Amino acid sequence: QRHVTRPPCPTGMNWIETARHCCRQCPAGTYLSKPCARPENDSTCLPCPAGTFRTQPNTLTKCQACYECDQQAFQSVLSNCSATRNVACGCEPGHFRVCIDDHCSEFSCQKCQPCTGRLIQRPCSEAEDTLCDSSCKPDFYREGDECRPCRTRTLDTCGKECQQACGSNNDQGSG
Amino acid sequence: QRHVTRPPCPTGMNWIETARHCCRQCPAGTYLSKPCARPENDSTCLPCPAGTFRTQPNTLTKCQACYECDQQAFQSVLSNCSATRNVACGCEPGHFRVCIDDHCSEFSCQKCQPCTGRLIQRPCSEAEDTLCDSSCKPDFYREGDECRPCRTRTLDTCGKECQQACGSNNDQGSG
Amino acid sequence: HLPILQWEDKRGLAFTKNNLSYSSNALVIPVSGDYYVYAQVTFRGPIESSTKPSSVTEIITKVTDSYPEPTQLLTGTKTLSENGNGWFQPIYLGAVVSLEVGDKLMVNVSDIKLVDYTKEHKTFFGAFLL
Amino acid sequence: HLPILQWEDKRGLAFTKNNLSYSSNALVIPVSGDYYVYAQVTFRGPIESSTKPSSVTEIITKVTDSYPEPTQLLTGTKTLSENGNGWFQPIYLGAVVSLEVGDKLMVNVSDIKLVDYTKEHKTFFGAFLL
Amino acid sequence: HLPILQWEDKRGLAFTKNNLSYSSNALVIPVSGDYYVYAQVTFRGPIESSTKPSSVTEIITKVTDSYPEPTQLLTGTKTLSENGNGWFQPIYLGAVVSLEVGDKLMVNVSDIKLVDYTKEHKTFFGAFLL
Repeated sequence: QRHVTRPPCPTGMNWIETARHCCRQCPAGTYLSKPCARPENDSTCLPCPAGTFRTQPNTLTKCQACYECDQQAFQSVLSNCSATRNVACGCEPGHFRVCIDDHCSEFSCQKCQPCTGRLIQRPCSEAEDTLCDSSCKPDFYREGDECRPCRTRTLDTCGKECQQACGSNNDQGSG
Repeated sequence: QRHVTRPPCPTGMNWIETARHCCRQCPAGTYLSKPCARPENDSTCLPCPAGTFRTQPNTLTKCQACYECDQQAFQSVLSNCSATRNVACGCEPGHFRVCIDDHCSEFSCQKCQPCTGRLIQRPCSEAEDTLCDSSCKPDFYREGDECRPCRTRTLDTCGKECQQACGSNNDQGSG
Repeated sequence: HLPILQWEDKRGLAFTKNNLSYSSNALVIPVSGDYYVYAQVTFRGPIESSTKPSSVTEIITKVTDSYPEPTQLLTGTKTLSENGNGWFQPIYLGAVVSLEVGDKLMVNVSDIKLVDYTKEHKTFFGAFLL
Repeated sequence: HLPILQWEDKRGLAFTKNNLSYSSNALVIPVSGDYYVYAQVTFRGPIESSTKPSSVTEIITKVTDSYPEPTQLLTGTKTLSENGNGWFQPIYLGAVVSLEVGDKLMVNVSDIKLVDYTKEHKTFFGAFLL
Repeated sequence: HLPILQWEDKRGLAFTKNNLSYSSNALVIPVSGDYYVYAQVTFRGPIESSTKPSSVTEIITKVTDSYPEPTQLLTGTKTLSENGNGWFQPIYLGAVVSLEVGDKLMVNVSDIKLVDYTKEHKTFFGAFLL
């Protein structure tokens, strides 16, 4: 099979192997249903069927299938798939994005941490988890890496730090 | 195609299906470029191209591709690939071999442990990690499973064991 | 039986040819012979339901008029050891099987909710006559 | 060398055709040409022997009269991170290789005791001429 | 886009035939038709760079003159849970795709430094016309 190098097509046109000549590209959002009979004529372009898209001018015989957002993994649709654009997915409220690879082509949505008993330094966003204050809010005392409300303290659980935070006045304690 | 059982070839010769007779084997480091016209004639043998090898006499039409040492995983070349021998890989200095399977056909190279503050019972080798003495060196005290220099001890970190090892004489301590 | 996966057979990369057709979740065999049958399912988690699965399974099965029960042709089972948050686990299966005209090929999975259906190039299923 | 798996070549889904025959643990190539060769081995544990393997390996090898040593054609090696009790790990391999009449194809594994031989659709081996 | 793997196409087990040629990191399609395209990449670690990857990805992509962007044909993504020292993770992909003469097939990976390039039977790539 003689491997003939194809003559380059003028801009806006692509070589069509079956027709063995150049044809005008179909605009984004459409695909090549029938190649032009001659380079001067128009190609027959049809709109991408529902659920498919083409972002660029092309001479492909099919459109690309839209991705879907992973609703079961807390993803939400930022923008629907259109004839010229793939679907865009984000995270449901109360979740933030955890990239699976450094290109973030895959990501999972994780629950934002609640910062119980702490002040919020930076609220949860699409890209990052909530940043909690390291110290406990007033009327809360620290136990391990948790902040507990003073009212739940008992005589034997209320160590040095707890007394400092909640005051040693026992009648306030539920103990 | 009548499946004829092939007559065994004399030693040093192999059956050549395309020629339908036996031919002399090509020596190690070469491959069979053209089979002998008749069993008595010589086969045409060519040397293995760079990057390939044959360790044994053969009548194969290609040589085997050399392996490569995994430089990114701390492997080093013990001996380069030659026409008659595959590359041999070991571990870079300061690393030892961890076999991935019990035939050690795959292995990774792991950093030798430094035995800080301990005497070395057996130095790190290609096959085994350094074996550290269980007790600490003089002028070192134990803390958890680490050995710390006496000079870094402070009043409150220097427990019973530390005082035994470093002496209780405070002026030596940095505290 | 394990739940059966549904497939897109027209849009994007999907296509059926040489009379191999797709109907009610199955590839229908048009001509008796030996086929190379293959499928990849990408599983992913976690999903809402709290319980973390200990394993995922993909099975290519055959249903035939000559036998009331499906026949398991190819099976891939993998236990999961990812603890952290997001996990992905692809399972690919492929082999030659002898099929009769009218036989139906389907893909079953241990848990449909764990199947990553979001991108056509991550989960796919096909067959071709040798 | 690594232990060689034995295969069933007649019962159930197993079959040999077009002169591709199975003898002494190997598929024997009847006609020189390019073949798509494939095999899946499902490994599983734990088994009685105490030591937990750190990895499993499957290798499709070729033995030929023209060379005294087997040639490794395809290799799948997976380290195991399952800690708990039962674990499963399938390894699938497949590719086109050039073979000569009389060549023998075999499947080697790192540890025969870890191979799940219980179901024919979990561990299988085959080849077809292009 | 993700880095593209380079391949050996002459030495050892590698070969190209029936006008399927390899140039500038891609298999070039000589004749329009349906091809079974496959690739296995063995990933391994750890490597010098400190960060331990949380996942590895292999993608077979198609580049064509008819469209300015590459099309992802097959994708295998696996999260890693091996903690210890050495780890190995093979990913195999294979399926039938419709290709036009002049189309180019390539293999992209999430991180080239994690690819085990040391043995030809562990990482391979190929295609054949049905």
